[in-house]
Amino acid sequence: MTLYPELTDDARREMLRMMVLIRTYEEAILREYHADKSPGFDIGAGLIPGEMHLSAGQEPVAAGLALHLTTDDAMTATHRPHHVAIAKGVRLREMTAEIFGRETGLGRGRGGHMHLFDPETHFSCSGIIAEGLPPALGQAFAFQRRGTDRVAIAVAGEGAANQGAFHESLNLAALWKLPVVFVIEDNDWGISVPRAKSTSVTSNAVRGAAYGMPGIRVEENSVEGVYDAAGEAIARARAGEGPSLIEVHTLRLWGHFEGDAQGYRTDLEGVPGHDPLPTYRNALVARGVITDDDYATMQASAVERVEDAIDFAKGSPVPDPADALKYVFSEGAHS
Amino acid sequence: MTLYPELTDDARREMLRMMVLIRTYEEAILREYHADKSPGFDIGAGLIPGEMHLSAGQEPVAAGLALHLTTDDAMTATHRPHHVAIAKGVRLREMTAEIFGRETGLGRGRGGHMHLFDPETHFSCSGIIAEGLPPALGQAFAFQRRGTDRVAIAVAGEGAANQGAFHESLNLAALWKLPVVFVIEDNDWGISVPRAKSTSVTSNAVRGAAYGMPGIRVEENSVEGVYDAAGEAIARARAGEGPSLIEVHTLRLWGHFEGDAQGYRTDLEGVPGHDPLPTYRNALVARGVITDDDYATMQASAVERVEDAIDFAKGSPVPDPADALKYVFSEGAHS
Amino acid sequence: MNTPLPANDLDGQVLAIEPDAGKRKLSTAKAIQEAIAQQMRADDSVFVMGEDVGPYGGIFSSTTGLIEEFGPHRIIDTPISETAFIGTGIGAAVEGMRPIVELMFADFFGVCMDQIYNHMAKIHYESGGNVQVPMVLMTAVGGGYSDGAQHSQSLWGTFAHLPGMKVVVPSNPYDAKGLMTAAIRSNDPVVFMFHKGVMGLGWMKKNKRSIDAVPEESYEVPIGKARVAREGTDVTIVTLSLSVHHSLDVAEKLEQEGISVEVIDLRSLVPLDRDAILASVSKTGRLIVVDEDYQSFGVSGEVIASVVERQPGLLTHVSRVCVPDVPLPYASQLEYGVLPTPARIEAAVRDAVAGRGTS
Amino acid sequence: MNTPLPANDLDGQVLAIEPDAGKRKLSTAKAIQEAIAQQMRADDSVFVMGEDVGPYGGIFSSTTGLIEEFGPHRIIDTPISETAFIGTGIGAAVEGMRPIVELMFADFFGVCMDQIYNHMAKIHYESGGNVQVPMVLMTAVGGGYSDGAQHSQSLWGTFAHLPGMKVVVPSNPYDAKGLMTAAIRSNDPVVFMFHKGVMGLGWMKKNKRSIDAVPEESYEVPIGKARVAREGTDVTIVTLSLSVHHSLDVAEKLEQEGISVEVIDLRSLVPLDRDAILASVSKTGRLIVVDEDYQSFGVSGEVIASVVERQPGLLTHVSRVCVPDVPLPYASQLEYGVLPTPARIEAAVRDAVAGRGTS
Ligand SMILES: Cc1ncc(C[n+]2csc(CCOP(=O)(O)OP(=O)(O)O)c2C)c(N)n1
Ligand SMILES: Cc1ncc(C[n+]2csc(CCOP(=O)(O)OP(=O)(O)O)c2C)c(N)n1
Ligand SMILES: [Mg+2]
Ligand SMILES: [Mg+2]
Repeated sequence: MTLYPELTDDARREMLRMMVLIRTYEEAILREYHADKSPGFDIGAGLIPGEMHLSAGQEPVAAGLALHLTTDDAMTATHRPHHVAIAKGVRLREMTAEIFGRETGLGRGRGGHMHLFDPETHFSCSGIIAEGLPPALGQAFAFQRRGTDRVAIAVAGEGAANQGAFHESLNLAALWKLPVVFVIEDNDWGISVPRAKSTSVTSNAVRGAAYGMPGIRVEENSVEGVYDAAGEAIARARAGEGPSLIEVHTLRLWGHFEGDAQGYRTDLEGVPGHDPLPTYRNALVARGVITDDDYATMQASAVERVEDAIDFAKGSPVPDPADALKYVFSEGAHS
Repeated sequence: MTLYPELTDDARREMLRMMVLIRTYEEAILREYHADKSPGFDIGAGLIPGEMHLSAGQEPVAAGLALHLTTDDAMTATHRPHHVAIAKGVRLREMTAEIFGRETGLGRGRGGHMHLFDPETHFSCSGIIAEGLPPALGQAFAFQRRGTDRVAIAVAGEGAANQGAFHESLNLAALWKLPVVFVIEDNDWGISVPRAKSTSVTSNAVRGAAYGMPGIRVEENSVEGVYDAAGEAIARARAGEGPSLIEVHTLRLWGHFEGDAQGYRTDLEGVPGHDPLPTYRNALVARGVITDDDYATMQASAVERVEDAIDFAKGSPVPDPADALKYVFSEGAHS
Repeated sequence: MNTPLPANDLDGQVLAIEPDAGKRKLSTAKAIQEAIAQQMRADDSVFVMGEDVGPYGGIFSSTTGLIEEFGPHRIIDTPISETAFIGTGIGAAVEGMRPIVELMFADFFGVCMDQIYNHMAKIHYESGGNVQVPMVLMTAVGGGYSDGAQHSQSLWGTFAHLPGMKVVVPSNPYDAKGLMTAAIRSNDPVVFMFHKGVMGLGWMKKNKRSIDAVPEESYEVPIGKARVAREGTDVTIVTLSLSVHHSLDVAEKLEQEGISVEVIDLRSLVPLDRDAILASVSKTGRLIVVDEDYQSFGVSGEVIASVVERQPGLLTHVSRVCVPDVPLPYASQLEYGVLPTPARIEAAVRDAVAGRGTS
Repeated sequence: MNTPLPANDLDGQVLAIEPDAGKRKLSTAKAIQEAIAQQMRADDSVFVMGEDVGPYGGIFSSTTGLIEEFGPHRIIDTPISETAFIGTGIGAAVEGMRPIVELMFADFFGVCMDQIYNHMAKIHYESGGNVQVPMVLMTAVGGGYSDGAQHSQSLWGTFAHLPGMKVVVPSNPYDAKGLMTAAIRSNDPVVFMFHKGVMGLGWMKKNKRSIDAVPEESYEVPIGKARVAREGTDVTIVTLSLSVHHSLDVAEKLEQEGISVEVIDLRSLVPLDRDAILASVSKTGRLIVVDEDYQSFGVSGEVIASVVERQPGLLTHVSRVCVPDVPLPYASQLEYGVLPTPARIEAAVRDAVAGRGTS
């Protein structure tokens, strides 16, 4: 994998390509998720059952990080993990099979959409708010102790930044100079609660100072802003200079989870106009970095990869209920 | 109770009197605690069994707060609660009886030294680090909702400021403008761990900014510094302007708990020289605020009150084991 | 591009108040909302606090519509800071208010259990009865819709094991209203655990008993009294929450084969109505415990022990239909392989009457 | 003024290595330290992390002296941030290290349980076995020295109820070393719960078996196998941790009256050695469970249920000597009124052989 320290046009194309891939993926999951839940939405029904938190609108965060990371770096994410998982390089087929609850999935169907674990890319996530952060410290700790320059990225929402685990993690990481980068995705909402009703400051970036850690806020859902901030923070971490905090003002394009009618949402009207995907595409076209044809190619190749993954998942065997107790422990009998 | 907004000489004398009372109390508990634990220290033996965390050296924090508070204000404290309990006006006799595990104690002997609850003075404490803070928010919430100007003081050590509950509490208090004052007693140590090994910043006062809350550090264990800082913060809270954070650089004169040989402690040699009690006494004598005789009177009256409380405790009945299950619930049968 | 959202009623509104034979029927969710609203009208020290309890109305509709009547001052959305806001509930209760605090999923107890079990539950005892904590901690439990290992647990055994809090677990609208009313009025801390599958939500598979007749006036269902949900003579099923319905379904089915099943709905775990359990097995001699919590070190063991420590020779058959000691799997096939399904319950009853051991 | 500190040995040093009849004796604390040191020498991915584990040597001497040999890089003092540092252990374990993380008192689980039960314990399952978490969570339990309701709990039932972690509870130095060695080498998360009263600390009341013969070389005590601590024919006591010693004391005493008591030391709760329990009660027909955790919804119920669900008619007598469902009181008189004391155990055995029910 190429690392792009400078923001070249190649990097820009790569980021757009990543954003397109993610959006294509989320649209496909959206389609599959709802395909067989009617008439009358039944959350437990269909090929993809359960809660579904999609990340459309938050692609800039993922794409801006991706180019700075190698397979050996680690990432922990949240209940809304697809975009950053894709950016981290998690295999689409196995991830999709997990979301479909198949035996070929990352967790053999035991984990599900909020519990994607990929040892190959050191990716994991958790459905408990902010509790994905502490394990990232441990991965960073292992990297540090082994004298490598690997880093761990710990992603959380702005709602998570009011949770105790956030505070403890930032203090410990700063204290031990762990190679961690904390990335807060501020999409303005924690389910139905707007940031102003959850957070006593207007930007979590100011909270970095409470740990003696650089804190930076990337405005306007800017993928290039993320790229720059992440590049610097990751370089810092690799150089042994310790953790950083990056907050990105991003956008939750859809509901908190699928089925969310968003009656509480006051900003809904303006949302489509803020979609970062056409914005960035148009910017790159205008700057001559890509043509409309390039974009169409990106889309086509994304569709191909995504549909391949969906087909793989759908074609995979479902787990055998007789095996439900397998994998509680790695060794020894089930008690 | 008189409130002293201005720092008068009366207030100074009052504060010194409070410091003397607290020190006298802690010395008496120290004496009673060790009286019957030998030969060979047995933590569970004697009239006062269990862990014992004494607050000698931290009197300035308690005394500096006391004069700004009324009975109706609330306070939550930690495993090291005696000094602030006395400052809050908790009845010495019942508190002492609780420490001796007697039926006349604040908690009828069920609670103990880390679990002093006094509804009269709205005082409580908890042995779980930082977990005493959230209930203070609730008391402040009730005061706010009822349209009173009562405040809640939430006390914790500097070690506690790295705990998740600290962060959550400060955010929520700031968000809801609750009339709370957070007081961090920085005595440099969390058991055997020095602040530099637990806290990524040199002063927790800087953490106030992470919540949009004033943060101030009182240096040199100054009781007058505490008085000023607390006066301002409490006035702010009473005026509906929300919470504040005060960190006081204080001193743990003795071990973390009794029986602690403090082998880890690097600063031990300098400790006696930093005792705030002779320091403040000498200052007040030098400034002509008190005479040596005044001080002797303070001591004598403190001894009298304290020994009365100890006598009360020792003369009180021990709880009947047959009643051990009483008070699990206020109503209904024990399940 | 924007999402074509399916028609749905996340707030459960459409289910409410379907008159039937002159009797007003409510979903369990509506019954809970009604209990809360009535107590809030009667006592202005009652308030509700939690994540998404305001305009959203509670993720599982426990507070739908309350903010319209009572405003954001009494129906309070919180940050995602369970330790802080549960602690706030405790402090407010200590000062004489009557908070109802929602922990969105019981699965999240791990981020805030200290406030719950070391503070809410112990302050009364530690204070020698001098300080009361009249607080309700309301929380959603249960699986069956592929929400994975961190959002599908029942965990009532964990709460019931730790002293100082009452634990109620309603299975139907009538009990839910009466138990919530009793919980709010109680001077002790009460953990009120509702299974998502009994709420009567429009967007989740539901059973027919999740919408049922509920009186309009306030009433209490006493905390600590089990209910004989169905009388029978051959086998006793002791159970709670959603599993009550599965057990009743199985009992109805097997009645046609002449197998008579008694179903005991515990309704509360603390206090546990041991007399009711004993009375039933004294008739049947056969005991099956059906429990959606993990099998070992929990409710099922306690129910069984409660009988045999009093009458060791009484039981001729004992078995358990619980979640074996495994995290709740995501894939439906696996999840329904470990949940106490009607099929597993039926098999257990057949084994019981046939005198076969279950494995 | 400074404190005249009493002579004491908080670090337990003076107890170690008292040679006796050619056999080296260690306190349980020393045995644990030795197991950790040996595994740290053998495998440099092993490290220790926790509050006051460094120069202080662990509040209950679980790590005394380790920092001298291994340095602050591998024996790591942490801030008071249990969620963060237990999570750090998890992440390090995921990356192939073998952390031993100390939670100072099990009573503090409420501030960090999410990391423990939703992460440490579930990642292996959720990942379909693809990610291992070879971590030891070491923690102190138990009361008896008036440390009050937040520092005296045993709580092993709470941990054992939640799937995905092994739970070991040694009662003596030999087992402590062997179980700790097995725990460190295990590829699964293991919760290692030591009772303060079995550590052989110089500053706490201790029983004679807390210092005993321990081989110098590394060895494992397999996790999941109970031990017949004493053979007997009249009554079976199933117990664990400090209560093993009380039970043995009672058994020794009653032997002189011709009452023969078998004592089973469970050694681990997960896995639970149900076969060993059954084998013993198959002989005696009488079962007493002695447990310092809360009585209801915990270990005692599980042990009893494990027998009767397999052989309902086997037991002629069943009773429990546990902490009734009450927070641990501070005053000694009250605390010893609720702890499973030798006196209560003795009374229970007498009742059992006399065929009397206990109340
Ligand atoms: C400890 C905990 N509390 C509450 C929840 C329920 N919950 C799931 S997502 C969510 C909102 C999260 O908001 P944010 O962190 O901003 O992430 P976003 O959903 O916006 O990506 C909440 C409250 C949870 N999963 N864990
Ligand atoms: C959650 C929790 N973790 C650990 C402890 C053990 N403990 C008791 S006091 C203490 C040190 C506290 O340090 P600090 O907050 O600075 O208060 P101080 O003792 O210095 O007054 C620790 C770690 C505890 N009681 N609760
Ligand atoms: Mg958000
Ligand atoms: Mg300190």
